Amino acid sequence: MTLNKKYLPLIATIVVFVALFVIGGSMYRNFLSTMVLGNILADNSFIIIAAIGATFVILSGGIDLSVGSMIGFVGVCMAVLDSMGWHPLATAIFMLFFGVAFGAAQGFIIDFCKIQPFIVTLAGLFLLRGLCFMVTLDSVPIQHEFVQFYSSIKVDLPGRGVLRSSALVMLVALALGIFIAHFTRFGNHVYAMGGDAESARLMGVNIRTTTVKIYALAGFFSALAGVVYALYTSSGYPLAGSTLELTAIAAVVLGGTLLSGGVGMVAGTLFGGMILGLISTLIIFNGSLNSAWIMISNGALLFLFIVMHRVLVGSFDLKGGTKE
Amino acid sequence: MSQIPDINMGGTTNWFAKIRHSRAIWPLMALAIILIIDAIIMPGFFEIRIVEGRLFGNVIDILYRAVPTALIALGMAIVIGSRGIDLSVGSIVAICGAVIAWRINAGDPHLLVFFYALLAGVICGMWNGMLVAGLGIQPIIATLILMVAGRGIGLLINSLYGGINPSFESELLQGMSTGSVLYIPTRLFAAAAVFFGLWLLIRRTALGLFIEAVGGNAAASALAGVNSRLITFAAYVVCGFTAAFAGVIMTADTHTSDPVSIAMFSELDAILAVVIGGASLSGGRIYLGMTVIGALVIQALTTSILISGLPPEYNLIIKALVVLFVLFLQSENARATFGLMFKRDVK
Amino acid sequence: QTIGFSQVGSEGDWRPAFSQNMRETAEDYGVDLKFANAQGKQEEQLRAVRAFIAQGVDAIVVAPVVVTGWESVLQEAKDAEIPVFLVDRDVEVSDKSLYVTRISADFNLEGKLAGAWLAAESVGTCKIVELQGTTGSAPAIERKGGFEAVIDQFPAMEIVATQSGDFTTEGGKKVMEAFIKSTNNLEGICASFAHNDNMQLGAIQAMKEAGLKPGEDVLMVSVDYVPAIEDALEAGDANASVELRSAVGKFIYPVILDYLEEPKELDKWIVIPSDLHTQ
Amino acid sequence: MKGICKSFPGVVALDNVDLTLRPGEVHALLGENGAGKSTLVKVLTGAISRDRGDIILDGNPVEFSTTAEAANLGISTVFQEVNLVSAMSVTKNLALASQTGRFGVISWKKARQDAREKLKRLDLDIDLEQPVGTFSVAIQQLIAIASALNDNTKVLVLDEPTASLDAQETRALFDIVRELKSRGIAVVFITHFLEQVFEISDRISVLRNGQLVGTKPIDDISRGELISMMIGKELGEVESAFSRREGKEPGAEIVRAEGLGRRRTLQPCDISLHKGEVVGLAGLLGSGRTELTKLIFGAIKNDSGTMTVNGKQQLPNTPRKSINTGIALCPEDRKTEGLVGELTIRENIVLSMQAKKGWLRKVPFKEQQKLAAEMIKAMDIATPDAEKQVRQLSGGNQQKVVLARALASKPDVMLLDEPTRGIDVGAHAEIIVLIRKLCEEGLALLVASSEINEIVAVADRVVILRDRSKVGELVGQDVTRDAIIETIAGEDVADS
Ligand SMILES: Nc1ncnc2c1ncn2[C@@H]1O[C@H](COP(=O)(O)OP(=O)(O)OP(=O)(O)O)[C@@H](O)[C@H]1O
Ligand SMILES: Nc1ncnc2c1ncn2[C@@H]1O[C@H](COP(=O)(O)OP(=O)(O)OP(=O)(O)O)[C@@H](O)[C@H]1O
Ligand SMILES: [Mg+2]
Ligand SMILES: [Mg+2]
Repeated sequence: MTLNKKYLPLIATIVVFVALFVIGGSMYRNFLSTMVLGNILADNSFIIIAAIGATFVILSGGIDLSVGSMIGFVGVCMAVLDSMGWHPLATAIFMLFFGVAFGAAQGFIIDFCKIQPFIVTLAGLFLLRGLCFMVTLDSVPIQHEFVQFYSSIKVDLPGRGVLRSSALVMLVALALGIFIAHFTRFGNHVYAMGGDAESARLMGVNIRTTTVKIYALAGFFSALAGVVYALYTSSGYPLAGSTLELTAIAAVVLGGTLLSGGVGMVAGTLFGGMILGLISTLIIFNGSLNSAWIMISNGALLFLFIVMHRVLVGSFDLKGGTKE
Repeated sequence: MSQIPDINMGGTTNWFAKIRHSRAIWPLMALAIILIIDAIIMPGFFEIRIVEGRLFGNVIDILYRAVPTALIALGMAIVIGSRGIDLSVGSIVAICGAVIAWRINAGDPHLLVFFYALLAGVICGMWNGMLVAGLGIQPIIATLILMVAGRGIGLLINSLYGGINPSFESELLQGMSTGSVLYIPTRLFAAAAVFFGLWLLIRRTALGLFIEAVGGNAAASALAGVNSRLITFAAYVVCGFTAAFAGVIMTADTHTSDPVSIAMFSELDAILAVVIGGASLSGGRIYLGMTVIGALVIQALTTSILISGLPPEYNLIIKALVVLFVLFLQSENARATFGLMFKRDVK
Repeated sequence: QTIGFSQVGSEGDWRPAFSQNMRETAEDYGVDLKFANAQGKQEEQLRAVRAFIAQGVDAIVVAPVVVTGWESVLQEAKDAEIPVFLVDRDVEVSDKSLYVTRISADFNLEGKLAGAWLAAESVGTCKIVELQGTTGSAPAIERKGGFEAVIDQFPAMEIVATQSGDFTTEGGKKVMEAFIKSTNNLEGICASFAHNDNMQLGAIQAMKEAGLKPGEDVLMVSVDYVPAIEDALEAGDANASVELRSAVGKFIYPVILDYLEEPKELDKWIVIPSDLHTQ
Repeated sequence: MKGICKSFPGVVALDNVDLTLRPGEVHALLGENGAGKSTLVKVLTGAISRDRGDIILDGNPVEFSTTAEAANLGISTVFQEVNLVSAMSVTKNLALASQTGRFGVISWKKARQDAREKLKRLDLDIDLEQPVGTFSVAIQQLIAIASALNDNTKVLVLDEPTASLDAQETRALFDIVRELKSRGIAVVFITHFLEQVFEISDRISVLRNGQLVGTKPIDDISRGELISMMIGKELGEVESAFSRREGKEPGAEIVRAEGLGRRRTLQPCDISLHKGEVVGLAGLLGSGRTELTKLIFGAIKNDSGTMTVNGKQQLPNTPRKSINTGIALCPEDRKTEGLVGELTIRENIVLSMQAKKGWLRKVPFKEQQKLAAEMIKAMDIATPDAEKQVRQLSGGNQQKVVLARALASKPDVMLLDEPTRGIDVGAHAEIIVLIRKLCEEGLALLVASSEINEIVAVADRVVILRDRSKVGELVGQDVTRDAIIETIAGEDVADS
């Protein structure tokens, strides 16, 4: 078999996604449609964008928990600055810079103080969420007409489906992420750091700058996710995006990236995120479950997916030759 | 990344130097600073009285409220030592709460219900352990499943007999949670018993060594003859047990089963406690005593925020800043740079 | 008729009762209810509404997590010619025709009712401790707003301590414990106002454990009127609770079914009355 | 380098060391395990910071804080523990060190080309897209060398590059070193093989306990003098340890494997181990020695064959069962398979023995300390105390801890995979003496080694592998260097 082993988890993820989609289609009317596909892409766009950033962090062996709070904070800033007369695009750019700076600061603390990423970014989570409350306690609408313009951008899909602007931004971000991960020296350094930080250092990777860059990049993507979320809901809400960091991490891991670092692909994250969306959509289409069963089926479907994924990867592995 | 410690251990003969180099100093110092600030903003902070047959005061409160966090954190410390993590502890608490309300309302003997709850936690731990050790699923994701589903299971148990957040009355369980013996809150005794039991389990048997070895290098441990799967499994079971114990105390506290909101974000506090206690999330070390200190730091912080009179909007910012401060204290590099407290002596 | 219902979540005592009532009464009205639980997240709710649209339901009922952010998805529903009804919280949209009507109680009024009761009971002189709901959530903000609007009229009424108890019993208990310490056993405190009953129930426990007598030493007023607070009122542990009805299916379904039968302009807000219950 | 000092907690690793390198020389750096060689080169190449001292390059004092900066200034290094990212492909590893590409963009086509060229210089033709971890340690070593070399290299530091190379590969490496030398590059060469020192180096420096004992031109020193410089005393027995010893009759058979094998890993082969007998396992790199030891140990599941231990059928087995039945393995790769770096020396030593006892019957702390102290003494592990983290030990001392752990579990059968990799002459001799002693005590030993001399010195019987299958077995008088080489080479030699 000529197939490179590193693509296996990705392929398995895609296979499972398609399988779930088709199974859902056989169970519910209107499920297997471009409309649902378009919805999944749009409704998960910010999760996937944030998850792309998280992919880099996780590939490097770290973790970023500040994602959800960043989304909330960017949102309230967009909204409040909007009410002060800023153009949404200007705020967006400003917030992207903020995201980069905040991420870089986290990266610096992680490397310089040798504090574990989990904890530094957990403090980041608390801090940003706290700042949200400082900015406003209310949910604030963004009223600039740019928002209407933004949500009017659509690409029609065959059938009733559409690719909304959020989905388009997400696809661009995805392309950017794939490029950075696989076609730049930085991307290579990220993989090396995650694979074996000590070796990477001895081979000439500057761990400090790389760490700072990784978290800055993650900050950029989560700020972008925040911008997309704010435009998507045309508002800022101080509680927006809470616990979204776990969803993002789950998307990354379901996409085949190992939390221990060094192994995985950005493209997988797209499908990881879409699978999470698919699970939710399936449950909503069912609609007959009460709250208890909704939570349980969420967990059960997650479990089902993980097991299917493992079985697929496992069975391929046997054909693929010697196991590690 | 190998971090090369720069401290000079040359003359550790006097006790002062010993304390300075002990890892316990920094969390303890953080705790002391928080308490001192409290005493400044609130005169009479350290006052302790006897009310309704038990000690009553802020310091007692911190100990009292820290018990559930500390219990969960102890289990978490063990899982983290095996290079894992358990996000499902909050859900385990919720499930135990539902089990308690259900069985007590069904009229079972209360002592038996107590064991049912612990059993439920152990089963949850076994499920997590099976996913991680048996199927080889990454711990965050494996325990995420129960985290997502667990509160639903709690709701389901509640709905078995038509209760929405049912309440219950149990002298035994409530006594254990909110009662007191010899003026001292009973839950402190319970927590001490669990702590001591865990300490025996971890340090008086070889389990601790095995967990640390598996957490440090699973492949090497397996080649050295350690049954690394079973050990990993055991770590999750222990964690399920302590979470269940915390669940009993938390549920009995309000004598209501409220699966959706009980112990929200307790996993984060528990992990934080473990890390403040000096352990690394990449596994290999278990510090039980330090974890308890970590839990006390967190609870002291929470209590101070509550009594500070600041509006709740500030809670998270203060928490973030204090956490960062504690971590800076622990970081060699940061200390050296900011010249905090002690100058390093150059020989 | 198929109706999609997107609920906020299942926190506290009140909301699950609300969901359960919606599901149970659906049968009485011959409605096929598609129930979605957003677990407190707006993104989940938007997903649910879109899924309902894709599924082609006849009408959509939303209990919004937040007031903002509904413009585009409601537009999509309108384009698909599916009428949208709001229950519970409000939405802020520039074009009011995006939804048919809102059928709900008034949080702000609830706060006002609580405030008015307290003002009458304490004859306008009262130091109050407040247990807030989840920071930033709509009921917390509005109930606080309504309550403050009333007590601001009375110079001798003031809130001396306020903290978030996250709408939970556990949270209410912890916060009240801290208040007891920081105010020296609630010295001089005349009332405790909680944004929901669950927190108040926690507060009652904390006060009892500290040897205080809730309902006597301190006036206890809260919102929701869940069964547990009924018991507390009976026992004299609580003094007043503003009812937020959970059995609202009988108000909601007829409106929707009538509208589906024969679409017509409706008032933008059909208020479900809130009653004040006292001991 | 002048007056370099470096201390770690509890040890002064370098104490005022001076070292001068001249262009176009091969400078051998020698010393016992833990003498400070690796630390010195790490300081020289910016991997760790020094406490004091200056580094002067071409007359100017230089400062750098990372290996990348050092490499830019012309100081390149291959560190002792092979330092590559094993999950990444060869190309990607090599691209880490190179600075090609505009705006940080990498052209993989070009990177592949560069990689191929770099490897060609070392006569290495391998699949560039395979993860490095799938190659043997030797290949990895060569890849690391390839990645260290760049165009402006003035100083190349090789920390024990030959520890896991066979004779042929070593020769190829030396050709490369000579070529570099002719280009005016100064090569620092660390090794424990004295023949290699005499073969390639121009000058030598000897370190002992962190201090420089002396620097001498190679021609002014004899082998004996060199050894005594290193260990600080005369040692005739070091030499004698390597002479062949006549074996006595082997005892009863303990392990017997028939047709043991696994698809794609090892062709089925037979092997038996007897009490009081040392069996050598010889072969080229990749011939399957490691696999054979692991199959016997149960670390790799076999898919064919049977095995009996003490006459009892024992299959399929796991490492744990093997240890319980008295088989111990010292794995080849101590970093990933051997040691738990976070744990202390004591804990590592106790681990196997404790695993055998089970988790309930904990070895009392006092006993652990006693055992660790005994082992440290017996194996002469250089450490201030038993509570030092294993990852802070020098390479050779780590190897000794691996051996100590296996011994602590009181095995009847020891499987040693490259037991002397990275061990200094003194300790090398000690380990050989130890192996013989164990053998006399009635243990059955299987020693896989790339060093044929070593095998000849210890083995009563030699099993020879080629291309993942057993090609021969030599017993008693027949065990000679030439016979082994001949069997290893097989028809290849006959053909040429
Ligand atoms: N990170 C560290 N922390 C503490 N001590 C260390 C550290 N690294 C090295 N040492 C100590 O410094 C001393 C010198 O070690 P070094 O690795 O330089 O030895 P070496 O001469 O290369 O030995 P070998 O031949 O075994 O590789 C040893 O005693 C070792 O234990
Ligand atoms: N020349 C080579 N080219 C490519 N791959 C090789 C080469 N030599 C060895 N390998 C790979 O290295 C791996 C390790 O081989 P193995 O462990 O069996 O070697 P060994 O005989 O134990 O030698 P040693 O223990 O000295 O490394 C094998 O999987 C093989 O694919
Ligand atoms: Mg060395
Ligand atoms: Mg080998």
